[in-house]
Amino acid sequence: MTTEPALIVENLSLALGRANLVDGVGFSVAPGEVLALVGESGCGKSVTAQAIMRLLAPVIRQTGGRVLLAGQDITALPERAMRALRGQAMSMIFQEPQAALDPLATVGTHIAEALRRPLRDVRDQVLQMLAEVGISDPARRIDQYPFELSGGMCQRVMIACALISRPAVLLADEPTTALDVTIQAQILDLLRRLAAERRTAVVLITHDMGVVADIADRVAVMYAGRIAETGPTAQIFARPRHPYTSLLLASIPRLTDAPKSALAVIEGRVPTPAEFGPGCRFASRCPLADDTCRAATPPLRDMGDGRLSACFHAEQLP
Amino acid sequence: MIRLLAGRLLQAAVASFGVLTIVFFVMRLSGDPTLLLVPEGASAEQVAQLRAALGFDRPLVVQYAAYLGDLLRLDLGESLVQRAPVAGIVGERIPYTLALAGGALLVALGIGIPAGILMAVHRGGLLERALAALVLAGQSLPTFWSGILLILFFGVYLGWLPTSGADSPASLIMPAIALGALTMSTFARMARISVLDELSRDYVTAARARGLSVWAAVSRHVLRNAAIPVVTIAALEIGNLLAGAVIVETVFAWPGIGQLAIQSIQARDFLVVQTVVLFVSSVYIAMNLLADLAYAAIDPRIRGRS
Amino acid sequence: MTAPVLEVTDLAVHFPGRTGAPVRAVDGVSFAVAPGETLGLVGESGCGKSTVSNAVVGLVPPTRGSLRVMGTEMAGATRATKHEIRARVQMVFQDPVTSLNPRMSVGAAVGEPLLVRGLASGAALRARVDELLEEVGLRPEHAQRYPHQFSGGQRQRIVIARALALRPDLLVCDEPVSALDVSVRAQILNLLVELQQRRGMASLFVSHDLAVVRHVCDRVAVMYLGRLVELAPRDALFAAPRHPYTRALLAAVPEPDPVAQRAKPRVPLAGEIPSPSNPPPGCTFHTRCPFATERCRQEVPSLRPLGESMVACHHAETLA
Amino acid sequence: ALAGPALAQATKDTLIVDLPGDVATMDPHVQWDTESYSVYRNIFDNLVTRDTAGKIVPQVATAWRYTDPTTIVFDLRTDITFSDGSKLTPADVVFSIKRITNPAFRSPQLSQFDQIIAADVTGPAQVTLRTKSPYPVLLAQLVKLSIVPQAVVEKLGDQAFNQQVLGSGPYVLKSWQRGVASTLEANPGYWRGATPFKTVTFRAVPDIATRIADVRTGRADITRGLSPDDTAPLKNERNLQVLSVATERVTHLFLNPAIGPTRDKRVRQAIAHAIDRDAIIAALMLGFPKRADVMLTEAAFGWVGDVPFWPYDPARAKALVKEAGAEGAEIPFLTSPAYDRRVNEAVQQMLGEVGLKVSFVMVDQPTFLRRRQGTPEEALNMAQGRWSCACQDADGVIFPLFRTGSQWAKFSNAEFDTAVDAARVTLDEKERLTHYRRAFTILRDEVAAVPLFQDAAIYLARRELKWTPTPNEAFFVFDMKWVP
Amino acid sequence: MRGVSPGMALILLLLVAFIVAALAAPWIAPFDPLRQSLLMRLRPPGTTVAAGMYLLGTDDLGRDLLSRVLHGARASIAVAALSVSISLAFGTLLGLLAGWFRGWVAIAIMRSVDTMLSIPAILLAVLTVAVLGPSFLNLILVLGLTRWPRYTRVAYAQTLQVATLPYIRAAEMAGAGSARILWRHILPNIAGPLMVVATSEFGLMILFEAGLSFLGLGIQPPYPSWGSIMSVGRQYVERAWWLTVFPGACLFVLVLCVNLFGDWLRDRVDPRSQGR
Ligand SMILES: Nc1ncnc2c1ncn2[C@@H]1O[C@H](COP(=O)(O)OP(=O)(O)OP(=O)(O)O)[C@@H](O)[C@H]1O
Ligand SMILES: Nc1ncnc2c1ncn2[C@@H]1O[C@H](COP(=O)(O)OP(=O)(O)OP(=O)(O)O)[C@@H](O)[C@H]1O
Ligand SMILES: [Mg+2]
Ligand SMILES: [Mg+2]
Repeated sequence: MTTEPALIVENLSLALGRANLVDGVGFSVAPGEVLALVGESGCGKSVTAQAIMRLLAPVIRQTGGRVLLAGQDITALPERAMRALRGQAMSMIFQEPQAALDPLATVGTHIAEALRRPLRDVRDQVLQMLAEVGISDPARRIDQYPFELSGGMCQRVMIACALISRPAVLLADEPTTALDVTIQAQILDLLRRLAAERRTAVVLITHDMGVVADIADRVAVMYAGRIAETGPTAQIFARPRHPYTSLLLASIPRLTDAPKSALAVIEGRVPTPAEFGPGCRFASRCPLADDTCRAATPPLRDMGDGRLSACFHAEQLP
Repeated sequence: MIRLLAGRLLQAAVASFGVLTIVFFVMRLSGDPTLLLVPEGASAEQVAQLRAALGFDRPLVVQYAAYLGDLLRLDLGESLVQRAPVAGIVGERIPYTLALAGGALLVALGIGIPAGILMAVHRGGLLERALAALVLAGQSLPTFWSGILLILFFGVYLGWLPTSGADSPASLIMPAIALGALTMSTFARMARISVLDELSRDYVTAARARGLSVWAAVSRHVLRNAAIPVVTIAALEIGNLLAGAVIVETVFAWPGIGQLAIQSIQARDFLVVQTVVLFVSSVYIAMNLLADLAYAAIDPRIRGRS
Repeated sequence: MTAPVLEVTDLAVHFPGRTGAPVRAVDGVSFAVAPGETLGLVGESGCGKSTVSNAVVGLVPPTRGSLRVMGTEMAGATRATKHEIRARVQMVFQDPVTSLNPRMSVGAAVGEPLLVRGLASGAALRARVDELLEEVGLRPEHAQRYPHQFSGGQRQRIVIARALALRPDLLVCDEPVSALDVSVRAQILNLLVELQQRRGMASLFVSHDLAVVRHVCDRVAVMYLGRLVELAPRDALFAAPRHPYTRALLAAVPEPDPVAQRAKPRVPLAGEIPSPSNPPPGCTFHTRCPFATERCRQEVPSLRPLGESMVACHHAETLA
Repeated sequence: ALAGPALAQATKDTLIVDLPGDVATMDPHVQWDTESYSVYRNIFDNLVTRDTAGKIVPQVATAWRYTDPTTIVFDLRTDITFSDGSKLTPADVVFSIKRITNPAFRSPQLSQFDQIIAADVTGPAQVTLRTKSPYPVLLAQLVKLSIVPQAVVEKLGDQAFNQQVLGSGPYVLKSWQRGVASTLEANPGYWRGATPFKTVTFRAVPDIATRIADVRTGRADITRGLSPDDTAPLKNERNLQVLSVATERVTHLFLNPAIGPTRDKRVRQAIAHAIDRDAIIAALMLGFPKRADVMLTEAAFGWVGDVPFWPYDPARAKALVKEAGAEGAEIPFLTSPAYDRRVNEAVQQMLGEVGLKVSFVMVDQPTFLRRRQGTPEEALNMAQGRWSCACQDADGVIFPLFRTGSQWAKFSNAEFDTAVDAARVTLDEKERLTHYRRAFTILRDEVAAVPLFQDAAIYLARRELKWTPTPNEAFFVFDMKWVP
Repeated sequence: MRGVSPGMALILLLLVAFIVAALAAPWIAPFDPLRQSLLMRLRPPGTTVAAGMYLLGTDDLGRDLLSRVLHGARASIAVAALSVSISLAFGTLLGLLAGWFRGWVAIAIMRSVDTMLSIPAILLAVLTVAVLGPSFLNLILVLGLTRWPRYTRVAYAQTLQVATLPYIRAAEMAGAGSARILWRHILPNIAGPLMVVATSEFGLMILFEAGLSFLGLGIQPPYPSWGSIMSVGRQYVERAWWLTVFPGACLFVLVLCVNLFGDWLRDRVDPRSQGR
């Protein structure tokens, strides 16, 4: 891809008190591209997204790195300028669509708010957007409240909110986790279509490798606040270059496996930020770990084929 | 909605009836007022004679039945002490009581709610602590003391405000502050908690992600959502503001029903006490009904359920 | 074959609805679970899976229909019988966080069924608790700890240990892994499969994840809006889904394999799931079904055998 | 809206009085609590009244004479009109008496007048009353009988009359806001002459601290109910004056000779010796009240100055307690918030020092009255009392308090009974006095009660108000003057 | 979450200090709090006599104020603690029963809650004191028996919520009876919010006792409580400021601490305010 990335995150570090929640995370997304950020619960996916939006909880500090939006460094932008970007140049959608909508405000109010105009001025535009995200009977839905809509519809409304100002970047934090598979398929289709048609750069946060396989162009796998491995989707699935990725893929039951066969297991559990040591954070659970892994942080290394891996033993993997 | 209201009214009737019954019997247990009504030297026969004339020699159940009978005929009876219809005696106090309760509520809401919101939005900051101290101070001084300090300071030393009575709007200021202070902290805490609660919800982050400032998110989304618990508390507190204002009314010579109730309890003027309690519990119930209506006005989810 | 452990016939559970119309959470469901067998129950959110499992363990009273556990009819059974039967059927819940009393030590939680039923106490109880903990892969010293000191996967193990304490004949698992992290899921699934095999215990396994159901179940029942739409042996179901809904469901599950996933036929379902308090007439699926005809809009299809499967679709033959 | 001191200059039209409570009834034949009394007596005239010295003097009646010991004839003034212009006639007087003595009217004051068995108009300006038996206190009681206009009462009915009373007194009721204030206006044609203030407002202000603040800021001109301690910080205020008068009340300690340790006369005597009344008066009461030796004040008929009470002598008290074997005896003390807590506590300490343990049983006033008049067990061993019959006669005090068979009496002494009975049925003042001296001596010797002091009524007023308060706690605005 | 901020530590320290002072009053008070000296009435703080110094001055019967304030802490804290305990126990029990059994039990209990709540607490207290008389025990009973509805409401709402949780259903399946479920499973898990109510009620009860003292119905003389010292001292606000200022300050600080403690507790126990 030759176009300039819409979003670049460089070396982002976040801390809660003395604990490093996120440590040197970096990635970039091109317009029209879908980047999946995967990782287990608590690995720092959401805080990364919040840091990009500069909506971190006050207790969490950004301790390093920068965020470039269309080449512009927004890390030190004043809050007022930042507000002008949010919802305009970059938008965000959330995991629980019902919870992310104000229960006391109508669908139309929400969407108009993203345009910063009263609903009556922009009603037509909103109706059009609702139709675009696949809501049937928009004229009726526009004045309904979130409780009158199903989860899938709420998520469409969130997407409408996020996309009505045609942002260059969309951050989607587990947008389908709370939805049923059939609805999830609809929403993923919608995202895919919108990314392609509008050239929106999408950062899709998920923990579902199936979703990644379905929609992502590239993947960044996170583990305990760090990037374990990044690369094009097909290659990551075909030949993981980090033991965590490969174990993760092996532990998922597939429709092609033998039923009741033993699944691969990642022993132990994710360390909490307080437990982070000096070495590789996966070392305690890694079958390949040795003393080097426990002593030093493996850097993200270029694996050649457009991939980066943070494992000393990347080459040992089959 | 109609069914809900009807149900609430029925429950209200039951609660009122309960209140009346409790108060009727507790009052009667405390002894009848005959001895208070005779001169100190009256003889036993004279006392017995008056007691019989007042009907206190009848069995309690008979008196209770008679009272309920009168009540059904909407007859609240005549005060033993004042020899005047109870409805009038209590009725004359009600405007004062409402004025005081209203003033106190104004103070409580006017200071408490903004303070609560500020405390929530500035959580952990210096402002929160300063406001918390102010708000809690309102709840940590006995009214009978803060009342006299207010009178001495604003009334006697500065001469700004009338020291007692209920004859001008200025008279209302000090009692409303003294009474409102207590409730103010309740509102501030409640507002703080519910705003905090709402602030932690996703829709606030979502609103900010759409480019709203914190205050815009608060004013456009949070406040309405946070209103419901506050409305509930307001409804609960009003009952206390009405007749719980005994001490404030006494200190500031405010002729409300709280004072009337206490004086009537002390004089064993049964019917007056019963009527005051009936009034307060009706208002309490009415307020709760209003709160239910307010929920519906605020919350489309409840409205939609009709 | 031996008598089924669980036999559900025409089970219906209706809840009083807010608007007056009852919520038909479950509406005429029949199935049986044979000893040692694992029956999977899949379907989308709100289709009544949890309600079925709650009815099976006696947590919600059925509105209609019969429930036989180990041959004993539950409807109209005496208190004592119910108390007895309840010991035979135990349950594992979805969320390991809320399944454990945060103020009760793990040992106390696991031992509670034994203690309150007077089956063990004192040292015997402690020994039994240790045994149970070991059986699910925890260490005896964990008994003194409290739930918050464990990770999600470990908590789910504790929940399973508690469910096993009474040596039930049937284990009902209501989405036992959907609240767990991907990497932990495998541990619990392996444990459940191992326990099934080791103990020969029957189970009813509720999930919305078809891959998981395929992994652990012998037969699968598919529910839609309170009704069974298909009931088939695992391989038959996955190889040849008979009901259009089953097909759509299989198509919608994203496979963790970009090549296969992107090659998959898409069976897009339009629209949203209707509300169980106001189900559509005829086949409840007709509002989203790409094959729906006039008949589907009027006539309720009954569950009928088709090959190895049971299916409730008027057009099952033509689709096959 | 501020009634600042500036307004109080020059001619003073309006007098504002802060009372602790509101008028209970305006109808003078119903309630007679101090508040109601303070207000309505300015609206009505009475048959007879008392001058500032306490002597019973004519008001509506010009003269009276006994025709026999149970019959008394009153000559009435003929120049009195009610404020509606109608004449006050003998029929109105008779009507007033019959009204208050009619049992169906249920007047709380009935027992003060129920000795009167007949009242008749016996001339154009004359009425005649007859009593059951010779009744020496009759005149003292009649001081409290207000004359109401028969025609008006009959026209309005009792309930309406209570709302819009009308009398022949110096003031006319202008408005009455229940629980708040009542306002009186001068009666222009008042027969005794011009009234000092055009308007008088009585406000209900329950809290004494607030009432004081009101007078200090000029919001009120006079108030009552101060305790001696309240007066201390006011000494230096140039605009204010403290007025006080010894009332007809004797604050005393009732001792119950019927039960418990106080059954023993030595214990009662020990109590009498143990209490340092002078210390209480000087230290606690700042010298306001006067010491009382008998259960009556100088303001009342029947008072004798030659029956001294037991002196303060703690050593003797201790010895007596020991003698009676009552060391450490528990003495339950019945009290209510109406009685001065500090006096009770001081007594408790003083008795503690001689080996008697006083424990308070606090109840509210109605319960206090019920128990005090109940069985000896209910009345407990001790209680404070501040008796007033408002008749200024020994008969109204020691008869109900100590005469066998009276509700209040737990004391029973045949000799005492004979004395007070005899004093009750003769009109001869000398003879009555002899009987009362005897009675007081018995009370003292038997220690039926410990008289502490003669209560002081303390008023706070603006400096310009000239007024002499009276022992019967009457509040006649007519007797006041504003001298800037 | 274990961390306690320095501010909170100070508050906890003060609370402990109050309790210790109250418990140790008989030993640390310099004088007998009941011992009068009519000649030493209303002496300012620092007055020295042969027996020692009246550090905080004397009251209107010449009693040492410091000793009375210390002993008053006992009464005030005891009244609050005991009445809160009674209403907490009673109210919680009813709330648990209503929330667990629902149906007519809940209707009966919650209607009586409504009934009680619609009578202003102070009127009810005055009425009850009128019947029973204002002894220490009755005072506690009155406060305890008029304030329970607040706990019942909270316990009821919480029980309804907790009763739907899977671990309660698990206990049912284990065969546990209602009593065991209520006692072992529900009560410990609704204790947090109840404690929050209890702390705010604790402060209120201290004030309530003071208010009743003002009406002459509080702790009875000669025994001191802060409220009774203050309601007496109120008469001397200008002449002997120390009579109200010292107990008032104690009361203020204690109630403030208790309330701050309650707010802190609320922020800790309320699962909603714990970051997710
Ligand atoms: N507001 C906050 N206060 C304190 N800690 C927080 C806060 N938000 C996040 N954290 C911590 O930061 C870490 C990363 O959290 P984050 O929400 O980014 O995880 P995630 O990868 O999005 O997980 P999930 O899949 O569960 O959403 C976690 O350890 C979490 O506990
Ligand atoms: N106690 C209840 N009262 C009223 N309605 C209920 C109750 N429990 C469940 N329902 C309704 O019954 C229907 C079926 O619910 P159920 O929980 O069985 O679905 P489910 O298939 O388990 O869904 P999920 O996958 O979300 O767990 C839903 O519409 C639900 O709202
Ligand atoms: Mg997240
Ligand atoms: Mg479920």
